[in-house]
Amino acid sequence: MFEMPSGAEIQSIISTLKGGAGYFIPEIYLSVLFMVLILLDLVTGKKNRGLLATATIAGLLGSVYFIFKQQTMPDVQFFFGMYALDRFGIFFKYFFVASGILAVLTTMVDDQLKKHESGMGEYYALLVAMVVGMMMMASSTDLLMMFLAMELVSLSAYAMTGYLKREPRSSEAALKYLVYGAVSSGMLLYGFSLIYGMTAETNITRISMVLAAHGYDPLVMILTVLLIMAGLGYKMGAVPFHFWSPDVYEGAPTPVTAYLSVASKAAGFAMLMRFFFVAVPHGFDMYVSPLHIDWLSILMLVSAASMIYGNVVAIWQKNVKRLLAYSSIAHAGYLLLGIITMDQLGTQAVLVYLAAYLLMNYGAFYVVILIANHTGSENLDDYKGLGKRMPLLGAALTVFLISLVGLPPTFGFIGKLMIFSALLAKGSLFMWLALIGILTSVISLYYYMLIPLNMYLRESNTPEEGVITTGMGAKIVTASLMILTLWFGLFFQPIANYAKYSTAIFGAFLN
Amino acid sequence: MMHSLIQLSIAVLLLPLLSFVVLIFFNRRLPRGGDFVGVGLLGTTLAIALYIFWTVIVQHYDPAFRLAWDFTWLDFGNVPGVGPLQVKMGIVIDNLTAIMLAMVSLISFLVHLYSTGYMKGETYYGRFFAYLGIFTFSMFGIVLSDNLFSIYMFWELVGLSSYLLIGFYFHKDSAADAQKKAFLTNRVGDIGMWLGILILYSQFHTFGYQEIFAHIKNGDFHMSQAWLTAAGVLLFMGCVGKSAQFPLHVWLPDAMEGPTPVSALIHAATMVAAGVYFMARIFVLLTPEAQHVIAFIGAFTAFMSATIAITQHDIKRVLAYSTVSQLGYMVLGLGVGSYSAALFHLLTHAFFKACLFLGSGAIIHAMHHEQDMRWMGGLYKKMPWTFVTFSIATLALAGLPLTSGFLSKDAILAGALGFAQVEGGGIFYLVPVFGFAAAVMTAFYMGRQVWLVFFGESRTHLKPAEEHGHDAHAAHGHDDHGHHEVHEVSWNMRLPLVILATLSVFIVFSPDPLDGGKGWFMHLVQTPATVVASTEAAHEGAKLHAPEAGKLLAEAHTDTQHVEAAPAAHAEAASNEGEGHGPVYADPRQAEIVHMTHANHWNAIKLSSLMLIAGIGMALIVYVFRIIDPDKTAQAIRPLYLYSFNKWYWDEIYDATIIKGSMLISKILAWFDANIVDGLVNGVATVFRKFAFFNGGVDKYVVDGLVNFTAFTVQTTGAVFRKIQTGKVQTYLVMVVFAVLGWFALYFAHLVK
Amino acid sequence: MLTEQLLSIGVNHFLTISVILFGLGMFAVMTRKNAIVILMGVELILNAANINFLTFSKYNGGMEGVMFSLFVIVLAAAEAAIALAIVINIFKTFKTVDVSSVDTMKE
Amino acid sequence: MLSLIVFLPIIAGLVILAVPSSQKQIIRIVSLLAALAQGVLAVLIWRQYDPTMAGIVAAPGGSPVGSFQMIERISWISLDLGSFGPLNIEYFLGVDGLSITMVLLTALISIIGVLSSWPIQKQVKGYFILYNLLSTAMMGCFVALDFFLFYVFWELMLLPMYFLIGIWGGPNREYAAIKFFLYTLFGSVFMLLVMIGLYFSVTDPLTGHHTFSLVAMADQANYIKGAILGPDSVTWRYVAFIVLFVGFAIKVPMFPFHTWLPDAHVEAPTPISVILAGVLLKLGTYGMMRINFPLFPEVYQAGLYVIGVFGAINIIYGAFCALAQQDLKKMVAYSSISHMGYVLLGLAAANTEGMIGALYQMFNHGTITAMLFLLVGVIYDRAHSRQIDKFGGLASYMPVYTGIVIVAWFASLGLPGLSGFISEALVFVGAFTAPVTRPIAMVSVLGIVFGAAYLLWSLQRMFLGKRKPDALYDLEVDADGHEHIHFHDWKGKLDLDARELTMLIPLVIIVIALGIYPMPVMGLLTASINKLVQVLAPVAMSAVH
Repeated sequence: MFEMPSGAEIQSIISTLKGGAGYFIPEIYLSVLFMVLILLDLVTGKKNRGLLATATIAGLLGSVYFIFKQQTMPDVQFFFGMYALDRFGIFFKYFFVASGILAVLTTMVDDQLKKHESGMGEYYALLVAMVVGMMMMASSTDLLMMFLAMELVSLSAYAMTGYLKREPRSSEAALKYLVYGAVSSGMLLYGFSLIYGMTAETNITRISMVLAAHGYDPLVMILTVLLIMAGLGYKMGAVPFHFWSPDVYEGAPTPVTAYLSVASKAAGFAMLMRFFFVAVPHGFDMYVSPLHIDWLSILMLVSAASMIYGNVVAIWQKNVKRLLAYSSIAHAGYLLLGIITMDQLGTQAVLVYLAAYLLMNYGAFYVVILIANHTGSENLDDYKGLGKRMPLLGAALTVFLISLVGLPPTFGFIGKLMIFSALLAKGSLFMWLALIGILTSVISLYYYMLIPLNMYLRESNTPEEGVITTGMGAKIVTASLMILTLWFGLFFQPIANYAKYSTAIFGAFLN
Repeated sequence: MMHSLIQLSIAVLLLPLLSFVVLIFFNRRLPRGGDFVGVGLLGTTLAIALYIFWTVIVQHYDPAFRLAWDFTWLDFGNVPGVGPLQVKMGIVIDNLTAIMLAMVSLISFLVHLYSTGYMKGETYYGRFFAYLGIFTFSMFGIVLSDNLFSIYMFWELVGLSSYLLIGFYFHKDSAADAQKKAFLTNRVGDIGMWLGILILYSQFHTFGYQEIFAHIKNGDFHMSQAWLTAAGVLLFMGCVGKSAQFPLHVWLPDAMEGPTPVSALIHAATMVAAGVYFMARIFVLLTPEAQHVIAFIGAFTAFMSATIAITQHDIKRVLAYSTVSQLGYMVLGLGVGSYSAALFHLLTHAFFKACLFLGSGAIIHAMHHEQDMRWMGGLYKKMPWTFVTFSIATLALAGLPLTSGFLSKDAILAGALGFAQVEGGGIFYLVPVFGFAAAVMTAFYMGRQVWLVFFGESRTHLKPAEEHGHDAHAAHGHDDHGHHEVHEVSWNMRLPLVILATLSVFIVFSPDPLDGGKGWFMHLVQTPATVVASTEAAHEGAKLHAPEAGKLLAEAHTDTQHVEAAPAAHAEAASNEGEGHGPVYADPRQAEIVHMTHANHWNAIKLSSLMLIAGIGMALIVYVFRIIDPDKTAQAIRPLYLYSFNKWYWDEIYDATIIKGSMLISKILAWFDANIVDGLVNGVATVFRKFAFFNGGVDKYVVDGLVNFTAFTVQTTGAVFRKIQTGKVQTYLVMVVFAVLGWFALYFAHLVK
Repeated sequence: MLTEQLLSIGVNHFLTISVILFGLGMFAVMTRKNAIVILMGVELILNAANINFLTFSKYNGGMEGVMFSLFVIVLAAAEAAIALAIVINIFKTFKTVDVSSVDTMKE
Repeated sequence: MLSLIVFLPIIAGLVILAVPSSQKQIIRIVSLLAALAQGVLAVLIWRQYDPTMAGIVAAPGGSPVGSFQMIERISWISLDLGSFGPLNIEYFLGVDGLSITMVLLTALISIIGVLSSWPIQKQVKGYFILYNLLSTAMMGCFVALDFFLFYVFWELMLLPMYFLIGIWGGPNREYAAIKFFLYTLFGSVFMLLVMIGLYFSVTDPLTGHHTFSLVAMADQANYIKGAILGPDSVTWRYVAFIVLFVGFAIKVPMFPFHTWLPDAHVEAPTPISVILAGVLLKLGTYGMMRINFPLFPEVYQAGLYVIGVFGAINIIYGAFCALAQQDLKKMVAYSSISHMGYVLLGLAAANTEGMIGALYQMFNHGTITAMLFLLVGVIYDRAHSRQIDKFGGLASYMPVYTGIVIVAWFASLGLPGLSGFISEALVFVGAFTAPVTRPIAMVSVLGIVFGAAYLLWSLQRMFLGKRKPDALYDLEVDADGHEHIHFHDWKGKLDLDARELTMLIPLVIIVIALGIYPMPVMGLLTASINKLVQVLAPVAMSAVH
């Protein structure tokens, strides 16, 4: 019943692809980088760690150039409307490249991975693959593309999580991540299939048009929504789809944990925003009751649950990585607040918050790694008295944590400020959410401050070893991250403006 | 340009302060602890004060003399709703001020002089004079100030100096207790005074006497008359504290822990009189109701403390209670409206009571700090000077004719009688009754004292030894002289006695030994007309005498000598009155009282003389001829005796109620603070330890850290939630599925209905 | 006769089957202890989705569904590869493929 | 000028950062110099200040900065928020009567603080860096006129304080530190929400955009109808007021929220106690006067009685608690609670006398309580204990110390001639004059007695009488009958040494001078207070009688 396409059609298809490829250069470039890295690993023997790392960083930096060139291009959808080139996507491209670079930097200082004798080639390759996947997640406009991108990210993430083969916790994490991820993406896929069934479309713009035009059967719609939310929520690590994250974050190699907790979460949000803002038709009668049947109420509950759960449970953690894992759940909740407002300010706030989160979370993990290199553990008790032994790192970590709490004058505070501004700009409508956010951030202060508490206020039970020295490079990275966190805390204008600029594409879809 | 008198009075005010400043910093560096500085400066002060006295009293000799000067102290700018607002500080000099200045500076100087002998060899000799200096300064402040705010400030400062001086032997616990007690008791009074001031300020936005009186006269007082009465009574509370009236009299006897010169200066002559002086200053705004309260409290105090004084053994305590009783007289006098009489008594009492205290000080000094009269006796031979002066003062206190005390006390009693009649008798007769009863007892206990101290055989040997030794060392910084014979005191202690004794003779105040009214004092310090709107309509007495009052007023216009206008019934009495040209009282009640007072002049004299004779007679019978054995009597009426001896148990009562009470409250509140308010923390902590899943340290900080009950909930929820994270990936999946299905079910239900 | 029956097969039949498959897959994933069986469950889920796609593609016309299912099949293969690698690694370290016994990290 | 006085300490902190931590003396001197320079600047500002200009609020239609002085106003952040117009955050400093008083106080206290930090040996470098950070934050709070800026400084205070208590504090310091941190943060996070809410409810009349400028916010005309905190949304305005009030009340600290204070004080080292009681507590009441009340005058008017009642509770409750304390420092801490109650009472009076009293009380309490804590520190250094009952008779052996103690104690119990009296008196005058608070004032005067009670009692127990049998010092009598005492392991001078005197004497002089003639300070604030009363209390003005 399907007749073969004629030659002419094939010609046109090819030409379209060629045309589209022009807008696809960063992705292509990074895919090439991916292969180059594997080859590099093969040609150079085992003693290639430094080389690979530098190559990766160089490559990623290179990609910035191509992304920058895209800024001048017009917003287009290409590959038959499967993929879009727009400011929103570009913002996230920058974001993911940056996170990739930071991931490499963190990897370079991590002793755990150093001890890991087998080559690191695959590691860096996978890292780059993940960058590509996340870029695609951010800019896909078609269900199929979204699914593929998401799978690409997930698969590389599984591999990276389990990269420490000798480390039981790493393997366990990988297994849990895999099973959980596979099921979640299965649900997502099923949801997609239902949408496809309802609209006979896979392009999100057209989907929204069809849904708006013909309406839909609410029951099926609910099911679809829930299934898709399960898939996206898993990426974002939001309650109640977060269960994988604490274990995975704890088990995975710390650089990977950082990478997942920042980058893939961000990718999840990027995709959510695109899908939620574009594909879902919303009339403006959405603020009826939190229990009203729509995406918004689901997101509200998810966000509230994430903020409360993440912060409350984090109080209990004694392992710093796990603590940060739970806190990242809470942060997912805060980010969702920005999306809920469904307006430009909210979106802008989310982007700013993500940028802040990138800096402060990576900073925190970076210092945690450096400390772990010396203490060999991530347990709170082993942080006692470290403040005196590593003044710079201690100060930096404190700054990052304060920023995570959201106290001025740090970038984290700006993130929270903008999120809450977005909420209150809607009047008293979302006051309850704002209150939850505020109160939970007070709770978060408590567990975040446990770390400085141990570092400064308590004497280490082991005899004083004197100052711990870290490499100059590490010092520079930490210091620059700290300074950036503080700098953007005081002068956040450029980033906020750029975020605003990037949200412009939703103008039509947001009120 | 300030009037020269003002400048002089400022000098009078500041010189003692100078002496304080110099001595407090340099007393150790100066020779003789710098006492000459104190004495010298006070001498100068005295000279200036006397000059002021001379100019005002002798030269002007004008009842209406008044001189005022003030400056802006606080400037509140242009206050919304009020307009420009300042708080002014100022000085006022009138006859009363001049007299007080002279009196205070004189006694203060004498006490300085006396102390050079009495305090010789004390550890903190120099500091003592510094304290005297600051006291004198603040006392002058009270006398000179022209507004409520500044008088309140100096009031407190006087309290401070009294605090310091009572606690001069601060290493004695009794002294430390006494000084604290004095200060706190006074503070209680001051609260009332402060509230009274606030009532007036809240109406007029000023503190100045004249402004306030003017406002009240114009009827600017917008609250009810009751508030004005309240203001009067509250202001009177300040006097109750300072002048040791019932119920705040308890501190004064304990204050005798201070060195005797201090007792003479502060706790007999000047400071305690400040209360009366203050009441005099605000006399005109007292409503009749307020005056009743004052009169009764005064009368009761006079009576009560007299009863107590009868049975005391400590020579200074007897005097202390007699002081309280005499102050009671003054307050009574003010209460019954015989203003000038009260102030007259203030003056005379200052002299003879100071004389008595200094005399007792001389005795104590000579007896090596023996204060118990039971162990004295037969001193008249050994200390003739002291004996003579002491007995003169005693007679003055007892109110024997030819003494100053007679003049003033009699005037007050006359006033009391008049008051009782005007108010329509009944309950109001209690006031004079108390007064006369007190007079009897005064005569009695003073007689007793003189006899016990000066006559009979020396009973020193009867004293249980250990007690004696203890006292001597405790009371004395260090024992410079051993136990040699009792001897007359040196000149610098004798001179003050003589001066003060001479000042206790009638001639100083009035040519007529029987009528102070003829004296210069009563002429210069005349009862001012009240500014309170008359509320006589309700008044028994006023109804009674309304016609006279009216006539009196009518004719007062034609002829200022309202005395002639007085009804014939009182003509004879009236003609005896010295007031050729007294003031005219618009307020009928006041006019009545003044009038009846004069009417009762002779009755008062007769009665009080009777009382005096009775009292001294009793004393003779009991102690001289020993017809009645005091101890046996004491046994016979033991409960009464104990009641008096233990000062009506007021200390015990207060201790049991107020002090214990507030300590209890404070304990309770502190507990409440530590355990309830804060302690959702600790409470939670205890509850929580049962939930403690790990290292007690951390969970303590967890719990205490989160300082409120949410801590608990947060903790427990956290503890429950984290259990969800089982570590088994399949349970995770189950939960996700449940979540999805749950939501689906929820919405399904929502949808179908 | 067989053909009528075949012709009478409609969307609902396909969807029913896919739902059943999905449910079975979910059930397997949630209950089976053996990692391999769990992976099979995942495959069932994916294929349930595939059936949907193909069905809708057939009845809505248009090729997206077909493409979708093709890609899903490919991805399923890739996922299986990685999954097996991880499972083998688990077996090496834990000497078991019983998922429920792999729970060193919790709370 | 203001920027300089605010950021001098931070500069000093950076300098210290460069100094090797072994050079303790240099570090100390650097901070001292910074503090002194701050003091000089403060005096210069004081000299330049024109007390006739009121400040508080922009004159309607007048200049955007009102009659504030030494304005420094540059745009800091300016974002385009699309439909919400540009987000304008300004770096906006300025002083009026409210600020200048507190600026002087802060400068003074910081100098004292540095001096009293001299003996600290543990991690000197870190200590002084944090100290300087703290003093910048405090100063900034007092001069910031942009809510956002204020908030930044406000939160900036928490962390240094947390570490200063937590690292250099007493045995139970962790608890005290985290308690302080959580309490104050709990108070301030809500402030964030209110701040944002206000931002969306206020427009700057000149630019027509939303603004964080407190000067604009203080003018009710600038509020947008229908905005969340607009004039018509009564409920939310009440909520916002209460939230803000609680936030500031925690700092004050006001009755139910005060429990962090005793712990913090008892654990904190002496200089930090001085700073805490001397300046930080004032931030609470300052915030009320600068932000809470002018922005919500009608709510304030409605709440006068409640505020007054809380003030009275503070006064009496604090006094009672102090009466029961065994630890001298704890007693002083509770006395702070009691004295801040006077400030609240004065604020509740809503008339000039009360407000002047309140602000002046803030200043005086700053100086007096600083003395108290310094004196407590002196005895603690010597005896390593603050148990009131473990001394006795000190007056005989430490006359100078006792002398200054008596001055401080009496200043604290409000003796005329010392500055504390005037402010307390004015508070009562105001509270009694205002009909609303009259009954409250009549109750609160009890505080006068109980205040005297606990102070005199402690004075007696520690300094008067004889050495207690279990006293913490040894007493020996030499040949010629002179008694000498010495504390175990105290090498220094028994009585006050030079450093302690240099800290205390200036305070003594200030306390006495301002007690005799308060206008030098009071003159600064009358104009502003009158203006404030106008802004706040159209109702109260008619109700003076």
